[in-house]
Amino acid sequence: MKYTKEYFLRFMEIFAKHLAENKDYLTQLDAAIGDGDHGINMDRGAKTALQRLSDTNPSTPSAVLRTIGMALLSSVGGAAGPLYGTAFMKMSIALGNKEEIDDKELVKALEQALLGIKGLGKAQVGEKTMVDVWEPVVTFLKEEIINGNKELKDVCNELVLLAEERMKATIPMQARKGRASYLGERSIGHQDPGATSSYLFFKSLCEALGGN
Amino acid sequence: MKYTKEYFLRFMEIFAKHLAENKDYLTQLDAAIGDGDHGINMDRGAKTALQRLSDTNPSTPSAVLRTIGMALLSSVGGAAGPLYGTAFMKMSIALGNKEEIDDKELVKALEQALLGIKGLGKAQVGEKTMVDVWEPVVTFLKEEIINGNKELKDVCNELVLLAEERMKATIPMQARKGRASYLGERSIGHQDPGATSSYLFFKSLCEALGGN
Amino acid sequence: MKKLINNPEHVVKEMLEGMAAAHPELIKVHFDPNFIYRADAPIKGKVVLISGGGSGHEPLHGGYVGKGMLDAACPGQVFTSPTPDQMYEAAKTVEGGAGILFIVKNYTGDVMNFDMAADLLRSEGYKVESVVIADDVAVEESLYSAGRRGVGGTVFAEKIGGAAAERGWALEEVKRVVQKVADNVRSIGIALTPCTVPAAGKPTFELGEDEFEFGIGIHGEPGRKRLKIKPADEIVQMMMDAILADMPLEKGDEVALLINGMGGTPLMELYIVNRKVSQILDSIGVKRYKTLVGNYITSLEMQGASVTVLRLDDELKELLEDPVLTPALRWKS
Amino acid sequence: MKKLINNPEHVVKEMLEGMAAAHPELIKVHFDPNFIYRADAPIKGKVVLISGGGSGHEPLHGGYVGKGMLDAACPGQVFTSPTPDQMYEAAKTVEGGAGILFIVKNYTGDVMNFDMAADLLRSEGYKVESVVIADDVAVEESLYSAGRRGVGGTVFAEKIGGAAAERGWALEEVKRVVQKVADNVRSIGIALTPCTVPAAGKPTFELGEDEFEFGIGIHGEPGRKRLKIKPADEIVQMMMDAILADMPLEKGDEVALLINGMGGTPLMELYIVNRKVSQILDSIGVKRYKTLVGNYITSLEMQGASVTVLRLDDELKELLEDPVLTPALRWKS
Ligand SMILES: Nc1ncnc2c1ncn2[C@@H]1O[C@H](COP(=O)(O)OP(=O)(O)O)[C@@H](O)[C@H]1O
Ligand SMILES: Nc1ncnc2c1ncn2[C@@H]1O[C@H](COP(=O)(O)OP(=O)(O)O)[C@@H](O)[C@H]1O
Ligand SMILES: [Mg+2]
Ligand SMILES: [Mg+2]
Ligand SMILES: [Mg+2]
Ligand SMILES: [Mg+2]
Repeated sequence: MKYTKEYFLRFMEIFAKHLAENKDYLTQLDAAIGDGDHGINMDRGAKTALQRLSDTNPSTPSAVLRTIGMALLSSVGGAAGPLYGTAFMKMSIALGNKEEIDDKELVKALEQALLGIKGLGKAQVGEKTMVDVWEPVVTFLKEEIINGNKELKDVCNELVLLAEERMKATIPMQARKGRASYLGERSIGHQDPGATSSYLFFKSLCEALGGN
Repeated sequence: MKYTKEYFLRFMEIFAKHLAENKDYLTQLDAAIGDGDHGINMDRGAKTALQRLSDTNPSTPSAVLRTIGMALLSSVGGAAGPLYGTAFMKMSIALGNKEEIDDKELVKALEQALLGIKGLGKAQVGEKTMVDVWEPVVTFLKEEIINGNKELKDVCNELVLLAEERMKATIPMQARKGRASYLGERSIGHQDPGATSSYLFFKSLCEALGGN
Repeated sequence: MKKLINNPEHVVKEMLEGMAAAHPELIKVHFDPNFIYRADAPIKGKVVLISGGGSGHEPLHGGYVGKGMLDAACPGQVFTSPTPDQMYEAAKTVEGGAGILFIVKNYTGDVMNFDMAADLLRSEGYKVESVVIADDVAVEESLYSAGRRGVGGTVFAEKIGGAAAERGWALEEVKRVVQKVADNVRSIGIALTPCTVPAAGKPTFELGEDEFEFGIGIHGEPGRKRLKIKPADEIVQMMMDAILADMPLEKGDEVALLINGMGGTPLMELYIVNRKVSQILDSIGVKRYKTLVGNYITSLEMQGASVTVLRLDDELKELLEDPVLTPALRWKS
Repeated sequence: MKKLINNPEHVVKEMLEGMAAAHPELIKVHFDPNFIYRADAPIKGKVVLISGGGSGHEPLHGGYVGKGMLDAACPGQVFTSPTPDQMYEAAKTVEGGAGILFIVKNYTGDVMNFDMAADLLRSEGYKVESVVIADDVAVEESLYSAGRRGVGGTVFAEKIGGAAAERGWALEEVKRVVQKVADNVRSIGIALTPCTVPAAGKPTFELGEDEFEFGIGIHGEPGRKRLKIKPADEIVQMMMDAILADMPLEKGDEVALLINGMGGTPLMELYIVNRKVSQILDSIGVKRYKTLVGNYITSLEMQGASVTVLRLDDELKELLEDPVLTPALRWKS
């Protein structure tokens, strides 16, 4: 399949819709082990991104992702702002100025995004952060799409299930990074908000494929 | 009947007991239309007075009342402190240094106390203050004891009923003096805390007569 | 009731001990009777300013003891007027031979207790004058009540009177200028929550989850009316309407503002209040000469705010600018 | 949620407007991106200090902009780190050619956002250094977490660093002395109530009527443990034990103290806390050189307090005493 700028615009609309619908839920998750702003921040960021996209009408996938990245960087704040902002910026850089992207290029861009997140936040899998969703999902996509020559649409059911499972797997973890780590053992038993918004991120990538 | 210093000591103990028992009640009344401290203040004052009496062991009725007055003045604060303090000081002055006081002298002392309260607070009957109990009660005592030659013990039932009735009569009044006056019409429908402690004052005067 | 205290009966004493420990270079504390006084008192030939009132309004008054403001402050029990012996002993400790000015907030108990202290001191030959501060426009028909309450205007009265005394003015002059403040200052307060007097253990009044109290005093006494909560700008408009109805200001007038928190309100909200107050004054051409924003006269942990407007002339402006060095207010020193 | 606000989404902007209206002689405010900066900026040849963090901690940081303290402060949304464009624009507005020092509270988001801003500025040729403040001893196993949080120690870092910069010290020297503060300061906080972020509309956590939270941060995040409420003296003893276990003090050591209210606690209670803190330090022969008591770094309307102890040497004492003139801290000017 080919991914055009329209795909990424659709993705951002769907991601924004999920963030808006889950604003309170994400905020509640963050209130339990953080400072209760993750949903508010992500929702504000997504709305800013949509606004900037409609104001500036970028012409390539890379330009769309750059616009989103800059919008998130300058409007989300907190830990999630630079992390998601960097993720989109890295994807933008990875895509160069192509009009159309193929599945392998898309996965490589996501891999760069993951590296950006890990470079900035220094988190490893198991530390109860968004990395706990991103890393296994990107590994899965590399396996299936780059090595296995499948397309994203072929693996979407599995991908969303995997993201959800990894998101839930953060519940028994003790946080080692971010605000939740201050709680020590009291962070155990709660789902990580950033892992949850990351699940929504990957779900949106898939939903943007169809009319869905 | 003759009133010795023991009578006044007994009176203060009974008054203190009533104030302690009604501390919360008086405070609640004051919270409704004032600042919620009348019971606390009077209870603290009465305890201070008892302490000073036992420390200094004054030898005459006048000295007992002076000790009480000074204790109230320096420990009650608020509006009630100077008003009750002045009342006891004026009684003390009125009694000179007699060892024994008769009924008429007692009533004259109470009349001086009332004048002291009115001189300091400038309140008239009907303004929802302690004067609404003090003035009718003192008028009644003058009538019965000074003009009618009765003794306090003969009129105690009536006196306590009268004090209670005048206390309750403050409920429909609109306050014109003290903190409650700030409420304007909202002070209507609440019983005045100072009138209530004044009722306890006169009740204690009577109860100090018997073993009661 | 949850409070960072030990024993409700010892809060005032322990607070005073904590104050003495924090500011030894500025103030000293005397116990039994309780008063806070300037570390450098008595100052020969200086008129002394003494104020006082119930505790629970901190930093008022103890926080305003120091150079260029009060010479002594007499804290009563929480929300309870101090007793005459406090003012009497404080005056004797700090007075410097040039007379004593009492600054009294207009509450029945305060006025009576200060009056008794003044009588005592006068009977011993001291020159004592009083100015009563009654700036709360929430109290409407003041002819039929104990009169307006003294609230935020007290801070300006103490600052400006303190400056005059520090300059060496005579008692009559210090009194005149404090009276001028009293005549030209208006305040009004609102509350979103009540507060709890430690010894009482329960809130002073009840307020619904969607209500606020308009025209609150500083003792947890309810106010003028209870209303459904509104946006800050609408509440501030009501407050300024009440003040301006009572003391109309004209284009070109200059004012000092005190945007005061009642103790439990974040500074963020006070600045949001100041934004609207400033807009209203700007729109009628009144010049904001100086603005204080913060907790200056409080009601324990009450959430709410008051606005105080002082109309200035050149004399008041100069005295307001004079150096002040106290625990809670300091500039130019 | 009852607050004196208009729209939860506009609280930061409206607060900034209110600040600008209150203190025009000291600060200016830039919007989009938001930052507060010294009215007299840029100052040629002076190292500039920039800090920032989530809003809701007022007066931190905006209240500390002015002579002898910060050159600019970048307020994020409530309890949310500011974004890199804020620090970037603020730095370009105030820098005077002698370099830029970022003072960053140690939170993942703050550190990442300041780092991104520093990278951007460095790529344009500016000299940028950062000191991270991580003074909260409540965070125990800091090797397995994001590290200690930056809390009350930040106030001292900004004051002392600001004095060094005002004296004309070079960037390396200013950084050195701020790092010295960071190394010698410890804090711990407790909360009696949570607070409510306006945009969230409900409390950040729940606390029983008879509980307090020990080791609270400043973002409404829960602390080390939840305990049954105790007398203030016992709570303060626990707090001081935690600080002294981490930074043992010896007889003859001198310290500066910050007895800080979380926003909703009456000054009376803070002084009661200071009483016990002072008693504990006195009992081990530690000299209290300077004590600040009040709301310096808050969590909206949270009830609670934090204690910060800074171990001093002669250099820190001198810089601490230097004049400072900001909306929320001023002396000798
Ligand atoms: N160092 C890190 N690396 C990766 N993700 C992180 C890191 N720190 C925090 N996060 C993620 O950020 C989320 C919190 O985001 P948010 O609430 O917006 O920021 P803040 O903690 O500053 O309020 C966490 O749930 C976690 O998934
Ligand atoms: N001017 C006055 N004259 C007589 N009694 C008064 C006057 N003002 C107040 N009082 C009495 O004092 C009572 C309140 O006492 P208290 O609560 O101790 O003082 P405060 O109002 O200073 O808190 C009122 O209920 C009223 O009876
Ligand atoms: Mg968060
Ligand atoms: Mg009362
Ligand atoms: Mg009272
Ligand atoms: Mg946050």
